[in-house]
Amino acid sequence: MAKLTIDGKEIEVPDGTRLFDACREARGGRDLPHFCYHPDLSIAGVCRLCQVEIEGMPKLTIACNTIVRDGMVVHTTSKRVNQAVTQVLEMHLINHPVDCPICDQAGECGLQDQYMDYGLYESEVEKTDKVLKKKAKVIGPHVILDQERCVLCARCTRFCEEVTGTGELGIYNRGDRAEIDVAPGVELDNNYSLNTVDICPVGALTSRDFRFQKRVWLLKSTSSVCNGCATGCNVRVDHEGGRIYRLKPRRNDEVNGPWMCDKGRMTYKDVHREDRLDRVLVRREGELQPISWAEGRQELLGAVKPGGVGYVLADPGRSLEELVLIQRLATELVGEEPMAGGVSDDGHDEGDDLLLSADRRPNRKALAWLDFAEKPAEALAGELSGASGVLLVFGGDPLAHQALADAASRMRVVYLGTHRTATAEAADVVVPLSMWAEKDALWVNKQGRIQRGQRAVLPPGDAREDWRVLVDLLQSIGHDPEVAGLPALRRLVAARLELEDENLLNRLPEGGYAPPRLADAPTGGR
Amino acid sequence: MSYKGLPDVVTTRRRNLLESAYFTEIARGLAVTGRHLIRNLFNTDKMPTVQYPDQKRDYGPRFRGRHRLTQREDGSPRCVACMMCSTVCPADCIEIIAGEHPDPTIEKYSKEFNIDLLRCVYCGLCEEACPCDAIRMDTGIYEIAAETREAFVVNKDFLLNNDKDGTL
Amino acid sequence: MLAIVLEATAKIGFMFALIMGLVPVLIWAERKGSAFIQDRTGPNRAGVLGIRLAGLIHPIADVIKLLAKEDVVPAMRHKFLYALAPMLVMIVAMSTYAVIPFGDYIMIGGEKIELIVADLEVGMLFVLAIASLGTYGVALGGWASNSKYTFLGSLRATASMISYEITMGLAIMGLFLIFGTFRLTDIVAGQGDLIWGWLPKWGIIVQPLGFLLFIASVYAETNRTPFDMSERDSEIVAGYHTEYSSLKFALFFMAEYAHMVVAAALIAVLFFGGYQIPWLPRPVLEANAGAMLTGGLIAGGIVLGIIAWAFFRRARREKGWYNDAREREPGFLGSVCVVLALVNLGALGLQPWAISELGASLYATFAQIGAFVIKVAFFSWLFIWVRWTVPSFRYDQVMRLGWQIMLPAGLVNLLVTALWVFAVHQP
Amino acid sequence: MEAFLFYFCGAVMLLGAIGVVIARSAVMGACSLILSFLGSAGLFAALSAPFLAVLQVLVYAGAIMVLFLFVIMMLEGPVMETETSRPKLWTTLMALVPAVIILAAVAIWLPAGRLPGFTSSVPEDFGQPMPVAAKLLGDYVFAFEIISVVMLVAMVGALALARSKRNQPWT
Repeated sequence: MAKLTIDGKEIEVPDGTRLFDACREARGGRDLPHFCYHPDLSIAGVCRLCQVEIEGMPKLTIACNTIVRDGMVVHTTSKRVNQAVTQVLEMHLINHPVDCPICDQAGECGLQDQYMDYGLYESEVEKTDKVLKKKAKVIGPHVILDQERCVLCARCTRFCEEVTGTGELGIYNRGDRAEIDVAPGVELDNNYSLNTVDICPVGALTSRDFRFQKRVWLLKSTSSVCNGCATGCNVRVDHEGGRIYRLKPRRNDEVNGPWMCDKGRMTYKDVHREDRLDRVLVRREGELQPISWAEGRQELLGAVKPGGVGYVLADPGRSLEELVLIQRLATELVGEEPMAGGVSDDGHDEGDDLLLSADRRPNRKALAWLDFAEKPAEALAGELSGASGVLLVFGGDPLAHQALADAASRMRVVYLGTHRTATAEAADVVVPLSMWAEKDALWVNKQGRIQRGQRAVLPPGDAREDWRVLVDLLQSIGHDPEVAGLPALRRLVAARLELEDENLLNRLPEGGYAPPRLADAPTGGR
Repeated sequence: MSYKGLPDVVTTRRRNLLESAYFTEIARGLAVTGRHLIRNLFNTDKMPTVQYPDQKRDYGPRFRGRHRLTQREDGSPRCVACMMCSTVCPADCIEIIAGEHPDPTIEKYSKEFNIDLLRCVYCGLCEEACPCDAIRMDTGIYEIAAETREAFVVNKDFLLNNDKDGTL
Repeated sequence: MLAIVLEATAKIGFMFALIMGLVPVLIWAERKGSAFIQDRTGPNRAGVLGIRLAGLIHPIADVIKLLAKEDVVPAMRHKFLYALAPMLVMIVAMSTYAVIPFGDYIMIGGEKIELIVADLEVGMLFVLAIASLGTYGVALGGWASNSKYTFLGSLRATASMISYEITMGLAIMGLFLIFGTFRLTDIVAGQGDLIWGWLPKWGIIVQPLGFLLFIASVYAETNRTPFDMSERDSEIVAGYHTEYSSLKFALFFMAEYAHMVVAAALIAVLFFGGYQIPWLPRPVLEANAGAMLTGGLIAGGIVLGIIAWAFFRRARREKGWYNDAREREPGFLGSVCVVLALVNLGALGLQPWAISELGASLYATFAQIGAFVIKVAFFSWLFIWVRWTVPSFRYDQVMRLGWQIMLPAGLVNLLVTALWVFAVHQP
Repeated sequence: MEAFLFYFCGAVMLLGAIGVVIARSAVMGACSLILSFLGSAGLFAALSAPFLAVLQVLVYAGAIMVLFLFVIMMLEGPVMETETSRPKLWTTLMALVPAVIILAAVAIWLPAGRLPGFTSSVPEDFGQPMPVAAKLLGDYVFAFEIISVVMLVAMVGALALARSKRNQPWT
């Protein structure tokens, strides 16, 4: 342990701590001004903003590249430091364009923040004297580059070197001609390219997808969990006026660190896709006709009755609570056998060894915990051909498999889903469900970690919280689970998973919780 | 603390018998109102009332009237869709949809720029917030009329080509 | 029989015309008067071919509007009472006039016709009885609308009417003692006398306290400011007639002004000598009819001429203000005044100074009717004047004033008057 | 004329009386009672007693019933015709039987030939202010004053009863 004094405050930190982190601790969580320092990247020390005054040293030192020493006396806000930071900042700003009104970074820009803290001087550089560089250069499928705005902190190049190992970006030229760019013929097209946008402290790298869509200060953030694959990256849903504009990673060192893949970032588009179901549809004269919720509910309750239902099919894309309720409903309706947790052939794609998992369903682990077996399409087709009555499908798109569609063609299909899939087209009653960003739900990632996603936006049209629909169904067949709200529901789930504390799921820690008892349960699917 | 030498506690005088009998006081009140009546009866022209549609008051150059969008020298709108005005607007009456301009030197521009004149409170904060001097309220138009609520939502074309007429 | 019917019809017609003619004028006076009192211009827009008569066209426009408007009724009303209430109010307002003498008598074909619809022996009591029924229109209307505002309004109206009816009765009781009758014609006739040869024996002279109590309680009975708590806009929207619209509302609205007219007539009749012109009793009028008529015609002509001149001056000044038909108005009105002045002066050619005896009698009658109308108009205006001068009382202040001050004062007044009458008339 | 007035006012009175009994809402009942009072006032007027007629309207219809209505409206509030149960047969009978008996008694004991086309035989000064005053303040002054005192006592008592329930100080 090292004892040191920062700004007159004595703190004790472990040996080997960076002075930058020690300063943050001493300053009550407030970072030193910085551009290049990033805890998950190597130290570059190029921005020279985090300079501090250490007593006994003749010159100012950058805190990010200094390891604490016992007895250090550090000043971070002395006049000398402030003057130095201001001058360095002025250097950074010499060629920086006054683009803030049209810059997407405005509002979450390091340069703006630093300027408000240390700048506020009258610029001595004429606008016409600034070195002009390339603006709005498309360098990849997701990223657009503005070289003028770059402060050459080299975060992005380090990211491409150290995290993805692809090394597309580099710094070319020298002096005030130096600029970030890709080599000729190279594109920044790895699956993690948008992370460079996240870590870029200024508006040099911006997202093509989010470009000009919304000013960031208008966005509201909700923490949630990415549903793109079984990894379950922690995300921040940025939304406004009932519309999601982007997903950003939320740091969780147990799961995704500070990163997130580009594929996962684009999953929000499914929420606002054109073919979202928002009304109850009923097949009349061969066509799916929209009807009111009240009528649709009667239709649904009328179809789902013990004896009337021949088979129940769930999907690992549903939340943990829903799977628990679906399983319970299926047991009451059809007994133990004629049900499946999903089609085990679905939801697999290529993964990589960083974050993207080959298993593209967010909740397959939960199926395994619940002994809610998935079955291959052929086996299911065989079982379905033996069943009769109503085929109840919760989510997914099982009837995209021709064999299953053929087998189900004799049955009355009741589909509760989110999009107009092949299953919806084949169904007789279609009930809209809400998607992950539209509900408060629990997800079990491939590590067996239960994570909570909160509701960011409202579901479209008549769609509503899915567990309420399921509870309604259970009540209508006379098996009231007696859950009036989310806390009771979470207690029900905890009881089903035989967790030690029934309220554990109501007090889930920020980073989620992996129940040790269930850690060794086999992963579902292949 | 006393304000400008005024006493903190205002003491009220008890009414004397004549005053609390009301009738003399009412008569005095009648005299006051009657004086106004007679004076105005014989000086109808000196009344401060402005006969509005026939006469109009002159407003100062800083009067905030209906908005307009200014243009660059080449006639293109100055607005760069930075949303400062819509952010600062207390009535939330400005809706801007930004887009990529075909001209690379302009980069960002407002594809749509709608102002709901019914919601606008004419506070002028949008003028102050605008970094490009793109929105101004110097048209001096304050008579704004339309047949439907929808017509009060004016678009970019309207705001750029502001004629001096209140009808929408 | 036919003569009786004709006579009654004519009298009723006159009274009806007087009231219904005064109502729009009062509405106009209320608006224009309040505007001038508050340094505003008031209504001046509605006009027919540019003739606006300083806003007098507005009541006509209002009537057309109210007639043409949709009658919006609350769904949960008491259907029968809701429809009955405005009628009741109007009936009460109109029937009080039956016992008010508007003139002395008129000689037609040797017949002496009393100028009163029904000369009841208990005339004043009849007025009180009918006025007390007026409460029902207000109370039931407010209750039947099934709205909290109207209900509060009707409760307040009922309370104030109960409270002030007693004071009103007590206030005029002294008058009855002095004149020894309930009959309004006798009271008016009695006020033609002079005390000590120079002071008119008007009600206000012999009963000053009674007059103050009466005028205050009459204001309360008619729900006018400062006693307008049953329709106070700032507290209970419009009080008992909040839920009324169209013609039903018009009935309430007109009844308020009709009430005002009857109250003004009562004040005139009871305390200001009714049709009596002070110091000019009927014989004097008849004897000097010729001279007075001639003087009146000449004076009228001169006054009309001055008014015409004022109009023409205004027409010159207003030129180019509006650029439409309104600019022709002062000129037109000036021309009308000129014509009237010429008619006045031309009537001198009929030798009014040599008027016949019958003509003198008729002249006296019409002069007295004119005096009555002028008095009624003045006290109607006083209602308006007071409304725009005095702020309203609070509900509890109204109740306290009624029960704790005015009622005892009325009792004392009655006692003193009774003692005085006893002392004077006891042999 | 006289007979017409009598029958008309009688009909109005009866109509009002029936209304009082059968009205669903108390307010309508009170209104019917007022109608009945107006009918009786008309009867007085037909008997050349305008003073009594006016007093009838002034005191009963104008003052007392306004108070009644005031209280009813306060208690009932602004509510509309509430559903009430239909009267049972035996309650109807209990009302009808005495009514029929009384009617029959009147019909039997009423001297035949008196009613239609009757002639008035009231004294000339019936119901005039003077004789009424003479009776009230002369012959029966003691009873009149005693009744006033009794009513005053009743009023104070009612006030006291109403107050004591709320446990509020006198104001």
